[in-house]
Amino acid sequence: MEITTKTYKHCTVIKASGRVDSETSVALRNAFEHLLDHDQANIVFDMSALEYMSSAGFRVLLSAQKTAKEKGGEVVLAMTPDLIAESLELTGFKPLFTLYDNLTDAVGHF
Amino acid sequence: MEITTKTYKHCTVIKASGRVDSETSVALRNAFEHLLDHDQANIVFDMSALEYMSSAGFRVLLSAQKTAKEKGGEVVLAMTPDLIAESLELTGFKPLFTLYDNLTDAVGHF
Amino acid sequence: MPSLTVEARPQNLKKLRAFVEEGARQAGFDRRGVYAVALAVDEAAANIMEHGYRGAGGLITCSWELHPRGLAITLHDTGQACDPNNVPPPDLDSGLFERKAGGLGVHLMRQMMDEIRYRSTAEGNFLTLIKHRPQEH
Amino acid sequence: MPSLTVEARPQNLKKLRAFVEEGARQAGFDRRGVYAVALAVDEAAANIMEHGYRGAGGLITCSWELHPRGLAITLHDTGQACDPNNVPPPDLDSGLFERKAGGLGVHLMRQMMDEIRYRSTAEGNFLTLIKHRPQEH
Ligand SMILES: Nc1ncnc2c1ncn2[C@@H]1O[C@H](COP(=O)(O)OP(=O)(O)O)[C@@H](O)[C@H]1O
Ligand SMILES: Nc1ncnc2c1ncn2[C@@H]1O[C@H](COP(=O)(O)OP(=O)(O)O)[C@@H](O)[C@H]1O
Repeated sequence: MEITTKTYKHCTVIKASGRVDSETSVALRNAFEHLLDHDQANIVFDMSALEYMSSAGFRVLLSAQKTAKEKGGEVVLAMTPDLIAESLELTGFKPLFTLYDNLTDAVGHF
Repeated sequence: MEITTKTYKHCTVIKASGRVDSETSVALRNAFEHLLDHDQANIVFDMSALEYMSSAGFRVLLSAQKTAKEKGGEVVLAMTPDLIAESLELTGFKPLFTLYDNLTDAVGHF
Repeated sequence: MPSLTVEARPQNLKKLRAFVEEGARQAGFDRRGVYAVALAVDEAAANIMEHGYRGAGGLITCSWELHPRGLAITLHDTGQACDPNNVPPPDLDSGLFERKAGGLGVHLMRQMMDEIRYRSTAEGNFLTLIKHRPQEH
Repeated sequence: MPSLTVEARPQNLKKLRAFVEEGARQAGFDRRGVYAVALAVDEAAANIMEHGYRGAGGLITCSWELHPRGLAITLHDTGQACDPNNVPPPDLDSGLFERKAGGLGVHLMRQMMDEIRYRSTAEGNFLTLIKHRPQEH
Protein backbone atom coordinates (compact mmCIF):
# COMPACT_ATOMS: atom_id res chain seq x y z
CA MET A 1 0.00 0.00 0.00
CA GLU A 2 1.11 3.51 -0.78
CA ILE A 3 -0.33 6.62 0.82
CA THR A 4 -0.03 10.15 -0.51
CA THR A 5 -1.62 13.33 0.76
CA LYS A 6 -2.28 16.61 -0.98
CA THR A 7 -3.45 19.67 0.90
CA TYR A 8 -5.83 22.17 -0.65
CA LYS A 9 -7.17 25.44 0.66
CA HIS A 10 -10.05 23.87 2.61
CA CYS A 11 -9.27 20.16 2.76
CA THR A 12 -6.64 17.47 2.42
CA VAL A 13 -6.87 14.50 0.10
CA ILE A 14 -5.48 11.19 1.37
CA LYS A 15 -4.97 8.71 -1.43
CA ALA A 16 -4.16 5.10 -0.64
CA SER A 17 -3.39 2.52 -3.28
CA GLY A 18 -3.32 -1.25 -3.10
CA ARG A 19 -4.67 -3.33 -0.26
CA VAL A 20 -5.80 -2.36 3.22
CA ASP A 21 -5.81 -5.25 5.70
CA SER A 22 -4.77 -5.77 9.35
CA GLU A 23 -1.15 -5.31 8.31
CA THR A 24 -1.40 -2.16 6.21
CA SER A 25 -4.26 -0.47 8.05
CA VAL A 26 -1.70 0.77 10.58
CA ALA A 27 -0.16 3.09 8.00
CA LEU A 28 -3.58 4.29 6.94
CA ARG A 29 -4.53 5.00 10.56
CA ASN A 30 -1.30 6.94 11.02
CA ALA A 31 -1.99 9.05 7.94
CA PHE A 32 -5.45 10.01 9.19
CA GLU A 33 -4.24 10.62 12.73
CA HIS A 34 -1.39 12.78 11.54
CA LEU A 35 -3.81 15.09 9.77
CA LEU A 36 -6.34 15.08 12.59
CA ASP A 37 -3.60 15.87 15.11
CA HIS A 38 -2.67 18.88 12.99
CA ASP A 39 -6.20 20.22 12.84
CA GLN A 40 -6.75 19.22 9.27
CA ALA A 41 -10.12 17.65 9.86
CA ASN A 42 -11.60 18.17 6.40
CA ILE A 43 -10.45 15.04 4.67
CA VAL A 44 -11.19 13.49 1.29
CA PHE A 45 -10.27 9.81 1.15
CA ASP A 46 -9.45 9.06 -2.49
CA MET A 47 -10.14 5.33 -2.83
CA SER A 48 -9.75 5.11 -6.60
CA ALA A 49 -6.51 3.13 -6.45
CA LEU A 50 -7.61 0.72 -3.71
CA GLU A 51 -8.00 -2.92 -4.65
CA TYR A 52 -9.08 -4.35 -1.34
CA MET A 53 -10.22 -3.32 2.12
CA SER A 54 -11.00 -5.54 5.08
CA SER A 55 -12.79 -4.56 8.27
CA ALA A 56 -9.43 -3.37 9.59
CA GLY A 57 -9.70 -0.50 7.10
CA PHE A 58 -13.30 0.18 8.04
CA ARG A 59 -12.30 0.52 11.67
CA VAL A 60 -9.77 3.17 10.66
CA LEU A 61 -12.43 5.05 8.69
CA LEU A 62 -14.93 4.92 11.56
CA SER A 63 -12.49 6.28 14.11
CA ALA A 64 -11.23 8.95 11.70
CA GLN A 65 -14.79 10.06 11.01
CA LYS A 66 -15.53 10.33 14.76
CA THR A 67 -12.44 12.42 15.41
CA ALA A 68 -12.94 14.56 12.33
CA LYS A 69 -16.53 15.41 13.29
CA GLU A 70 -15.51 16.12 16.89
CA LYS A 71 -13.10 18.66 15.47
CA GLY A 72 -15.78 20.22 13.28
CA GLY A 73 -14.55 18.52 10.12
CA GLU A 74 -15.54 15.48 8.13
CA VAL A 75 -14.16 12.55 6.19
CA VAL A 76 -15.76 12.08 2.76
CA LEU A 77 -15.05 9.18 0.43
CA ALA A 78 -14.25 9.59 -3.25
CA MET A 79 -14.31 7.00 -6.02
CA THR A 80 -14.95 3.99 -3.82
CA PRO A 81 -14.38 0.85 -5.93
CA ASP A 82 -17.53 -1.23 -6.37
CA LEU A 83 -16.56 -4.24 -4.29
CA ILE A 84 -15.36 -2.09 -1.39
CA ALA A 85 -18.59 -0.10 -1.63
CA GLU A 86 -20.50 -3.37 -1.26
CA SER A 87 -18.61 -4.15 1.95
CA LEU A 88 -19.34 -0.64 3.22
CA GLU A 89 -22.99 -1.29 2.52
CA LEU A 90 -23.00 -4.69 4.26
CA THR A 91 -21.34 -3.27 7.37
CA GLY A 92 -23.82 -0.43 7.60
CA PHE A 93 -21.09 2.18 7.03
CA LYS A 94 -22.59 3.87 3.98
CA PRO A 95 -24.84 6.24 6.00
CA LEU A 96 -21.85 7.41 8.02
CA PHE A 97 -20.05 8.88 5.01
CA THR A 98 -20.78 11.08 2.05
CA LEU A 99 -19.58 9.32 -1.07
CA TYR A 100 -18.55 11.08 -4.28
CA ASP A 101 -17.91 9.40 -7.58
CA ASN A 102 -15.24 11.91 -8.54
CA LEU A 103 -12.49 13.77 -6.73
CA THR A 104 -13.50 17.26 -7.82
CA ASP A 105 -16.93 17.02 -6.23
CA ALA A 106 -15.35 15.63 -3.07
CA VAL A 107 -12.88 18.52 -2.81
CA GLY A 108 -15.69 20.93 -3.62
CA HIS A 109 -17.61 19.57 -0.61
CA PHE A 110 -15.30 21.57 1.65
CA MET B 1 -21.42 26.60 -27.29
CA GLU B 2 -22.95 25.18 -24.13
CA ILE B 3 -22.35 26.60 -20.67
CA THR B 4 -22.97 24.80 -17.40
CA THR B 5 -22.17 25.92 -13.88
CA LYS B 6 -21.76 23.91 -10.71
CA THR B 7 -21.45 25.55 -7.33
CA TYR B 8 -19.27 24.09 -4.60
CA LYS B 9 -18.74 25.18 -1.02
CA HIS B 10 -16.05 27.76 -1.87
CA CYS B 11 -16.23 28.25 -5.62
CA THR B 12 -18.28 27.84 -8.76
CA VAL B 13 -17.14 25.98 -11.85
CA ILE B 14 -18.18 27.42 -15.23
CA LYS B 15 -17.78 24.90 -18.00
CA ALA B 16 -18.10 26.00 -21.61
CA SER B 17 -17.96 23.61 -24.51
CA GLY B 18 -17.45 24.25 -28.19
CA ARG B 19 -16.33 27.52 -29.72
CA VAL B 20 -16.01 30.98 -28.24
CA ASP B 21 -16.00 33.77 -30.81
CA SER B 22 -17.60 37.23 -31.17
CA GLU B 23 -20.98 35.57 -31.47
CA THR B 24 -20.87 33.15 -28.56
CA SER B 25 -18.71 35.21 -26.21
CA VAL B 26 -21.85 37.11 -25.22
CA ALA B 27 -23.27 34.04 -23.48
CA LEU B 28 -19.94 33.42 -21.76
CA ARG B 29 -19.81 37.01 -20.56
CA ASN B 30 -23.34 36.70 -19.21
CA ALA B 31 -22.44 33.53 -17.31
CA PHE B 32 -19.46 35.21 -15.63
CA GLU B 33 -21.38 38.39 -14.90
CA HIS B 34 -24.29 36.49 -13.42
CA LEU B 35 -21.98 34.86 -10.89
CA LEU B 36 -20.04 38.04 -10.17
CA ASP B 37 -23.28 39.96 -9.66
CA HIS B 38 -24.29 37.36 -7.10
CA ASP B 39 -21.05 37.62 -5.16
CA GLN B 40 -19.71 34.33 -6.38
CA ALA B 41 -16.29 35.67 -7.23
CA ASN B 42 -14.31 32.45 -6.78
CA ILE B 43 -14.60 30.97 -10.24
CA VAL B 44 -13.01 27.99 -11.94
CA PHE B 45 -13.28 28.15 -15.72
CA ASP B 46 -13.30 24.56 -16.96
CA MET B 47 -11.95 24.80 -20.50
CA SER B 48 -11.61 21.08 -21.15
CA ALA B 49 -14.45 20.95 -23.66
CA LEU B 50 -13.50 24.11 -25.57
CA GLU B 51 -12.36 23.71 -29.14
CA TYR B 52 -11.70 27.31 -30.02
CA MET B 53 -11.40 30.73 -28.46
CA SER B 54 -10.82 34.05 -30.23
CA SER B 55 -9.81 37.34 -28.64
CA ALA B 56 -13.51 37.93 -27.95
CA GLY B 57 -13.25 35.18 -25.34
CA PHE B 58 -10.05 36.61 -23.92
CA ARG B 59 -11.73 39.96 -23.42
CA VAL B 60 -14.44 38.21 -21.39
CA LEU B 61 -11.81 36.49 -19.26
CA LEU B 62 -9.89 39.70 -18.64
CA SER B 63 -12.92 41.64 -17.52
CA ALA B 64 -14.15 38.73 -15.38
CA GLN B 65 -10.75 38.52 -13.68
CA LYS B 66 -10.75 42.26 -12.94
CA THR B 67 -14.22 42.14 -11.40
CA ALA B 68 -13.52 38.92 -9.49
CA LYS B 69 -10.36 40.36 -7.94
CA GLU B 70 -12.10 43.63 -7.07
CA LYS B 71 -14.60 41.51 -5.16
CA GLY B 72 -11.85 39.60 -3.37
CA GLY B 73 -12.19 36.53 -5.55
CA GLU B 74 -10.37 35.12 -8.54
CA VAL B 75 -10.87 33.37 -11.85
CA VAL B 76 -8.62 30.34 -12.35
CA LEU B 77 -8.41 28.32 -15.54
CA ALA B 78 -8.58 24.53 -15.64
CA MET B 79 -7.59 22.16 -18.42
CA THR B 80 -6.90 24.79 -21.05
CA PRO B 81 -6.56 23.04 -24.44
CA ASP B 82 -3.07 23.37 -25.91
CA LEU B 83 -3.92 25.64 -28.85
CA ILE B 84 -5.96 28.00 -26.68
CA ALA B 85 -3.09 28.03 -24.16
CA GLU B 86 -0.78 29.14 -26.98
CA SER B 87 -3.07 32.07 -27.78
CA LEU B 88 -3.19 32.99 -24.09
CA GLU B 89 0.59 32.98 -24.13
CA LEU B 90 0.83 35.11 -27.28
CA THR B 91 -1.57 37.70 -25.91
CA GLY B 92 0.34 37.97 -22.63
CA PHE B 93 -2.63 36.64 -20.64
CA LYS B 94 -0.90 33.69 -19.01
CA PRO B 95 0.54 35.71 -16.09
CA LEU B 96 -2.92 37.07 -15.28
CA PHE B 97 -4.36 33.64 -14.49
CA THR B 98 -3.46 30.59 -12.47
CA LEU B 99 -3.77 27.56 -14.72
CA TYR B 100 -4.47 24.03 -13.49
CA ASP B 101 -4.21 20.91 -15.57
CA ASN B 102 -7.03 19.21 -13.69
CA LEU B 103 -10.33 20.31 -12.21
CA THR B 104 -9.73 18.95 -8.71
CA ASP B 105 -6.65 21.10 -8.17
CA ALA B 106 -8.54 24.12 -9.50
CA VAL B 107 -11.46 23.60 -7.11
CA GLY B 108 -8.97 22.95 -4.30
CA HIS B 109 -7.43 26.40 -5.01
CA PHE B 110 -10.41 27.98 -3.26
CA MET C 1 -6.02 -30.68 -1.34
CA PRO C 2 -3.67 -27.64 -1.56
CA SER C 3 -2.60 -26.35 1.80
CA LEU C 4 -0.52 -23.46 3.14
CA THR C 5 0.87 -23.03 6.65
CA VAL C 6 1.99 -19.61 7.82
CA GLU C 7 3.01 -17.91 11.04
CA ALA C 8 0.07 -16.04 12.56
CA ARG C 9 1.35 -12.56 11.65
CA PRO C 10 -0.57 -9.86 9.74
CA GLN C 11 2.25 -9.77 7.15
CA ASN C 12 1.04 -13.22 6.04
CA LEU C 13 -2.55 -12.21 5.33
CA LYS C 14 -1.76 -11.34 1.74
CA LYS C 15 -0.23 -14.80 1.18
CA LEU C 16 -3.34 -16.43 2.58
CA ARG C 17 -5.57 -14.29 0.35
CA ALA C 18 -3.51 -15.10 -2.75
CA PHE C 19 -3.64 -18.79 -1.86
CA VAL C 20 -7.44 -18.95 -1.56
CA GLU C 21 -7.96 -16.63 -4.52
CA GLU C 22 -6.33 -19.30 -6.64
CA GLY C 23 -8.79 -21.84 -5.25
CA ALA C 24 -11.71 -19.51 -5.93
CA ARG C 25 -10.60 -19.04 -9.53
CA GLN C 26 -10.27 -22.79 -10.00
CA ALA C 27 -13.75 -23.19 -8.55
CA GLY C 28 -15.00 -20.90 -11.29
CA PHE C 29 -15.85 -17.79 -9.28
CA ASP C 30 -16.03 -14.41 -10.98
CA ARG C 31 -14.23 -11.27 -9.77
CA ARG C 32 -16.84 -10.63 -7.05
CA GLY C 33 -16.72 -14.24 -5.87
CA VAL C 34 -12.93 -14.30 -5.72
CA TYR C 35 -12.99 -11.06 -3.73
CA ALA C 36 -15.58 -12.48 -1.32
CA VAL C 37 -13.50 -15.60 -0.67
CA ALA C 38 -10.34 -13.57 -0.02
CA LEU C 39 -12.21 -11.19 2.29
CA ALA C 40 -13.81 -13.99 4.34
CA VAL C 41 -10.50 -15.82 4.79
CA ASP C 42 -8.69 -12.58 5.62
CA GLU C 43 -11.22 -11.73 8.31
CA ALA C 44 -11.09 -15.25 9.77
CA ALA C 45 -7.30 -15.38 9.75
CA ALA C 46 -6.95 -11.85 11.16
CA ASN C 47 -9.20 -12.90 14.05
CA ILE C 48 -7.12 -15.99 14.70
CA MET C 49 -3.99 -13.82 14.80
CA GLU C 50 -5.49 -11.12 17.00
CA HIS C 51 -7.95 -12.97 19.23
CA GLY C 52 -7.14 -16.71 18.90
CA TYR C 53 -3.40 -16.32 19.46
CA ARG C 54 -3.74 -12.88 21.15
CA GLY C 55 -1.06 -11.51 18.89
CA ALA C 56 1.50 -13.92 20.38
CA GLY C 57 2.01 -15.96 17.23
CA GLY C 58 1.42 -19.60 16.34
CA LEU C 59 0.60 -21.40 13.14
CA ILE C 60 -2.34 -21.16 10.77
CA THR C 61 -2.90 -23.84 8.18
CA CYS C 62 -5.21 -23.04 5.33
CA SER C 63 -6.41 -25.60 2.81
CA TRP C 64 -9.04 -25.54 0.12
CA GLU C 65 -10.81 -28.09 -1.99
CA LEU C 66 -13.27 -27.86 -4.81
CA HIS C 67 -16.64 -28.67 -3.40
CA PRO C 68 -19.48 -30.09 -5.55
CA ARG C 69 -21.24 -26.73 -5.45
CA GLY C 70 -18.22 -24.44 -5.20
CA LEU C 71 -15.28 -24.13 -2.82
CA ALA C 72 -14.58 -25.28 0.75
CA ILE C 73 -11.76 -23.66 2.72
CA THR C 74 -10.54 -24.83 6.10
CA LEU C 75 -8.45 -22.84 8.55
CA HIS C 76 -6.72 -24.68 11.35
CA ASP C 77 -5.14 -23.07 14.41
CA THR C 78 -4.29 -24.02 17.98
CA GLY C 79 -5.22 -20.78 19.68
CA GLN C 80 -8.23 -19.95 21.81
CA ALA C 81 -11.47 -21.46 20.52
CA CYS C 82 -14.26 -19.23 19.20
CA ASP C 83 -17.15 -20.40 17.09
CA PRO C 84 -17.97 -17.45 14.82
CA ASN C 85 -21.54 -18.74 14.67
CA ASN C 86 -21.81 -17.68 18.30
CA VAL C 87 -20.47 -14.17 17.77
CA PRO C 88 -23.39 -11.73 18.10
CA PRO C 89 -24.26 -9.60 15.07
CA PRO C 90 -22.62 -6.16 14.98
CA ASP C 91 -24.19 -2.76 15.41
CA LEU C 92 -25.24 -1.81 11.89
CA ASP C 93 -27.42 1.23 12.39
CA SER C 94 -26.66 3.42 15.37
CA GLY C 95 -25.41 6.94 14.85
CA LEU C 96 -21.76 7.77 14.26
CA PHE C 97 -20.77 8.46 17.84
CA GLU C 98 -22.64 5.43 19.21
CA ARG C 99 -21.37 3.13 16.49
CA LYS C 100 -19.06 0.29 17.60
CA ALA C 101 -16.52 -1.07 15.13
CA GLY C 102 -16.52 -4.57 16.69
CA GLY C 103 -17.98 -7.63 15.05
CA LEU C 104 -17.58 -6.40 11.50
CA GLY C 105 -15.08 -9.10 10.56
CA VAL C 106 -17.27 -12.05 11.50
CA HIS C 107 -20.27 -10.31 9.96
CA LEU C 108 -18.49 -9.81 6.62
CA MET C 109 -17.27 -13.43 6.74
CA ARG C 110 -20.87 -14.59 7.13
CA GLN C 111 -22.09 -12.33 4.35
CA MET C 112 -19.39 -13.49 1.95
CA MET C 113 -19.89 -17.23 2.52
CA ASP C 114 -22.82 -19.60 2.25
CA GLU C 115 -21.94 -21.89 5.13
CA ILE C 116 -19.62 -21.69 8.13
CA ARG C 117 -18.72 -24.81 10.10
CA TYR C 118 -16.67 -24.81 13.28
CA ARG C 119 -15.11 -27.59 15.39
CA SER C 120 -12.79 -27.21 18.33
CA THR C 121 -10.89 -30.42 19.16
CA ALA C 122 -7.80 -31.54 21.03
CA GLU C 123 -5.91 -31.01 17.75
CA GLY C 124 -7.03 -27.39 17.57
CA ASN C 125 -9.75 -25.36 15.89
CA PHE C 126 -11.11 -26.11 12.44
CA LEU C 127 -13.08 -23.37 10.67
CA THR C 128 -14.61 -24.37 7.34
CA LEU C 129 -15.91 -21.70 4.98
CA ILE C 130 -18.05 -22.86 2.08
CA LYS C 131 -19.08 -20.77 -0.87
CA HIS C 132 -21.37 -21.87 -3.69
CA ARG C 133 -21.12 -20.81 -7.27
CA PRO C 134 -23.95 -18.30 -7.88
CA GLN C 135 -25.65 -20.16 -10.73
CA GLU C 136 -26.12 -23.19 -8.48
CA HIS C 137 -27.63 -21.32 -5.51
CA MET D 1 -10.40 30.16 -56.29
CA PRO D 2 -13.12 29.14 -53.78
CA SER D 3 -14.98 32.10 -52.38
CA LEU D 4 -17.72 32.69 -49.82
CA THR D 5 -19.79 35.84 -49.33
CA VAL D 6 -21.64 36.38 -46.05
CA GLU D 7 -23.50 39.14 -44.25
CA ALA D 8 -21.24 40.90 -41.75
CA ARG D 9 -22.87 39.36 -38.68
CA PRO D 10 -21.09 37.44 -35.88
CA GLN D 11 -23.36 34.44 -36.54
CA ASN D 12 -21.43 33.99 -39.82
CA LEU D 13 -17.97 33.76 -38.26
CA LYS D 14 -18.21 30.00 -37.89
CA LYS D 15 -19.04 29.65 -41.60
CA LEU D 16 -16.00 31.72 -42.50
CA ARG D 17 -13.79 29.63 -40.21
CA ALA D 18 -15.07 26.36 -41.67
CA PHE D 19 -14.50 27.73 -45.17
CA VAL D 20 -10.86 28.67 -44.61
CA GLU D 21 -10.18 25.58 -42.52
CA GLU D 22 -10.96 23.56 -45.62
CA GLY D 23 -8.40 25.64 -47.54
CA ALA D 24 -5.83 25.16 -44.80
CA ARG D 25 -6.33 21.41 -44.88
CA GLN D 26 -5.95 21.39 -48.66
CA ALA D 27 -2.77 23.42 -48.29
CA GLY D 28 -1.41 20.65 -46.06
CA PHE D 29 -1.46 22.35 -42.67
CA ASP D 30 -1.53 20.28 -39.50
CA ARG D 31 -4.01 20.78 -36.66
CA ARG D 32 -2.09 23.80 -35.31
CA GLY D 33 -1.83 25.38 -38.74
CA VAL D 34 -5.53 24.92 -39.45
CA TYR D 35 -6.35 26.47 -36.07
CA ALA D 36 -4.06 29.43 -36.79
CA VAL D 37 -5.70 30.12 -40.16
CA ALA D 38 -9.21 29.96 -38.67
CA LEU D 39 -8.21 32.23 -35.77
CA ALA D 40 -6.58 34.86 -38.04
CA VAL D 41 -9.57 34.99 -40.37
CA ASP D 42 -12.01 35.08 -37.45
CA GLU D 43 -10.18 38.03 -35.91
CA ALA D 44 -10.02 39.89 -39.24
CA ALA D 45 -13.68 39.26 -40.05
CA ALA D 46 -14.84 40.14 -36.54
CA ASN D 47 -13.01 43.46 -36.87
CA ILE D 48 -14.67 44.16 -40.20
CA MET D 49 -18.07 43.45 -38.63
CA GLU D 50 -17.46 45.51 -35.51
CA HIS D 51 -15.19 48.33 -36.66
CA GLY D 52 -15.32 48.35 -40.49
CA TYR D 53 -19.09 48.23 -40.73
CA ARG D 54 -19.62 49.50 -37.14
CA GLY D 55 -22.06 46.67 -36.52
CA ALA D 56 -24.41 48.03 -39.20
CA GLY D 57 -23.98 45.12 -41.59
CA GLY D 58 -22.66 44.80 -45.12
CA LEU D 59 -20.98 42.01 -47.03
CA ILE D 60 -17.74 40.17 -46.51
CA THR D 61 -16.29 38.04 -49.27
CA CYS D 62 -13.64 35.56 -48.37
CA SER D 63 -11.60 33.62 -50.87
CA TRP D 64 -8.56 31.40 -50.60
CA GLU D 65 -6.03 29.96 -52.97
CA LEU D 66 -3.18 27.57 -52.58
CA HIS D 67 -0.02 29.60 -52.62
CA PRO D 68 3.34 28.16 -53.72
CA ARG D 69 4.49 28.12 -50.09
CA GLY D 70 1.13 27.60 -48.38
CA LEU D 71 -2.19 29.39 -48.39
CA ALA D 72 -3.35 32.91 -49.30
CA ILE D 73 -6.71 34.16 -48.03
CA THR D 74 -8.33 37.40 -49.07
CA LEU D 75 -11.13 39.20 -47.25
CA HIS D 76 -13.03 41.89 -49.10
CA ASP D 77 -15.38 44.42 -47.53
CA THR D 78 -16.72 47.88 -48.24
CA GLY D 79 -16.64 49.28 -44.73
CA GLN D 80 -14.24 51.75 -43.19
CA ALA D 81 -10.64 51.23 -44.22
CA CYS D 82 -8.05 50.14 -41.67
CA ASP D 83 -4.67 48.67 -42.47
CA PRO D 84 -3.93 46.23 -39.67
CA ASN D 85 -0.23 46.83 -40.30
CA ASN D 86 -0.81 50.31 -38.86
CA VAL D 87 -2.56 49.13 -35.71
CA PRO D 88 -0.19 49.60 -32.77
CA PRO D 89 0.86 46.50 -30.81
CA PRO D 90 -1.25 45.74 -27.76
CA ASP D 91 -0.37 45.97 -24.10
CA LEU D 92 1.14 42.59 -23.32
CA ASP D 93 2.68 43.03 -19.91
CA SER D 94 1.04 45.56 -17.61
CA GLY D 95 -0.65 44.37 -14.45
CA LEU D 96 -4.21 43.11 -14.36
CA PHE D 97 -5.94 46.37 -13.53
CA GLU D 98 -3.87 48.39 -16.02
CA ARG D 99 -4.26 45.79 -18.75
CA LYS D 100 -6.22 46.88 -21.85
CA ALA D 101 -8.03 44.24 -23.89
CA GLY D 102 -7.76 46.21 -27.15
CA GLY D 103 -5.56 45.24 -30.04
CA LEU D 104 -5.48 41.54 -29.23
CA GLY D 105 -7.27 40.53 -32.42
CA VAL D 106 -4.86 42.19 -34.83
CA HIS D 107 -1.93 40.96 -32.73
CA LEU D 108 -3.13 37.33 -32.88
CA MET D 109 -3.75 37.70 -36.61
CA ARG D 110 -0.16 38.82 -37.09
CA GLN D 111 1.19 36.02 -34.92
CA MET D 112 -0.80 33.38 -36.77
CA MET D 113 0.18 34.50 -40.29
CA ASP D 114 3.45 35.02 -42.10
CA GLU D 115 2.44 37.97 -44.23
CA ILE D 116 -0.39 40.51 -44.17
CA ARG D 117 -1.13 42.68 -47.19
CA TYR D 118 -3.72 45.43 -47.24
CA ARG D 119 -5.14 47.57 -50.02
CA SER D 120 -8.02 50.02 -49.80
CA THR D 121 -9.49 50.93 -53.20
CA ALA D 122 -12.65 52.38 -54.67
CA GLU D 123 -13.96 48.79 -54.80
CA GLY D 124 -13.42 48.36 -51.11
CA ASN D 125 -10.81 46.93 -48.78
CA PHE D 126 -8.73 43.86 -49.60
CA LEU D 127 -6.94 42.11 -46.75
CA THR D 128 -4.70 39.24 -47.76
CA LEU D 129 -3.42 36.81 -45.16
CA ILE D 130 -0.62 34.48 -46.18
CA LYS D 131 0.59 31.49 -44.21
CA HIS D 132 3.52 29.26 -45.16
CA ARG D 133 3.76 25.57 -44.49
CA PRO D 134 6.22 25.13 -41.60
CA GLN D 135 8.68 22.82 -43.39
CA GLU D 136 9.22 25.44 -46.08
CA HIS D 137 9.87 28.35 -43.73
N1 LIG E 1 -10.45 -16.82 16.30
C1 LIG E 1 -10.98 -16.19 17.36
N2 LIG E 1 -10.55 -16.45 18.60
C2 LIG E 1 -11.08 -15.83 19.65
N3 LIG E 1 -12.04 -14.89 19.57
C3 LIG E 1 -12.50 -14.57 18.35
C4 LIG E 1 -12.01 -15.19 17.20
N4 LIG E 1 -12.68 -14.67 16.13
C5 LIG E 1 -13.54 -13.78 16.62
N5 LIG E 1 -13.45 -13.71 17.97
C6 LIG E 1 -14.27 -12.86 18.85
O1 LIG E 1 -15.33 -12.33 18.08
C7 LIG E 1 -15.32 -10.89 18.13
C8 LIG E 1 -15.81 -10.31 16.82
O2 LIG E 1 -14.82 -10.47 15.83
P1 LIG E 1 -14.83 -9.54 14.53
O3 LIG E 1 -16.20 -9.63 13.95
O4 LIG E 1 -13.73 -9.92 13.65
O5 LIG E 1 -14.64 -8.08 15.08
P2 LIG E 1 -13.40 -7.46 15.86
O6 LIG E 1 -12.24 -8.34 15.62
O7 LIG E 1 -13.27 -6.12 15.21
O8 LIG E 1 -13.85 -7.37 17.28
C9 LIG E 1 -13.91 -10.53 18.50
O9 LIG E 1 -13.85 -9.32 19.17
C10 LIG E 1 -13.52 -11.70 19.41
O10 LIG E 1 -13.97 -11.46 20.72
N1 LIG F 1 -11.61 46.38 -40.23
C1 LIG F 1 -11.39 47.43 -39.41
N2 LIG F 1 -11.97 48.61 -39.65
C2 LIG F 1 -11.75 49.63 -38.84
N3 LIG F 1 -10.95 49.60 -37.76
C3 LIG F 1 -10.32 48.46 -37.50
C4 LIG F 1 -10.51 47.31 -38.29
N4 LIG F 1 -9.75 46.32 -37.76
C5 LIG F 1 -9.14 46.83 -36.70
N5 LIG F 1 -9.48 48.10 -36.50
C6 LIG F 1 -8.98 49.01 -35.44
O1 LIG F 1 -7.91 48.35 -34.81
C7 LIG F 1 -8.14 48.23 -33.40
C8 LIG F 1 -7.54 46.94 -32.88
O2 LIG F 1 -8.31 45.83 -33.30
P1 LIG F 1 -8.20 44.47 -32.54
O3 LIG F 1 -6.76 44.12 -32.45
O4 LIG F 1 -9.08 43.47 -33.17
O5 LIG F 1 -8.72 44.78 -31.08
P2 LIG F 1 -10.15 45.26 -30.61
O6 LIG F 1 -11.11 44.96 -31.69
O7 LIG F 1 -10.37 44.43 -29.39
O8 LIG F 1 -10.00 46.70 -30.30
C9 LIG F 1 -9.63 48.33 -33.28
O9 LIG F 1 -10.01 48.81 -32.00
C10 LIG F 1 -10.01 49.28 -34.39
O10 LIG F 1 -9.83 50.60 -33.96
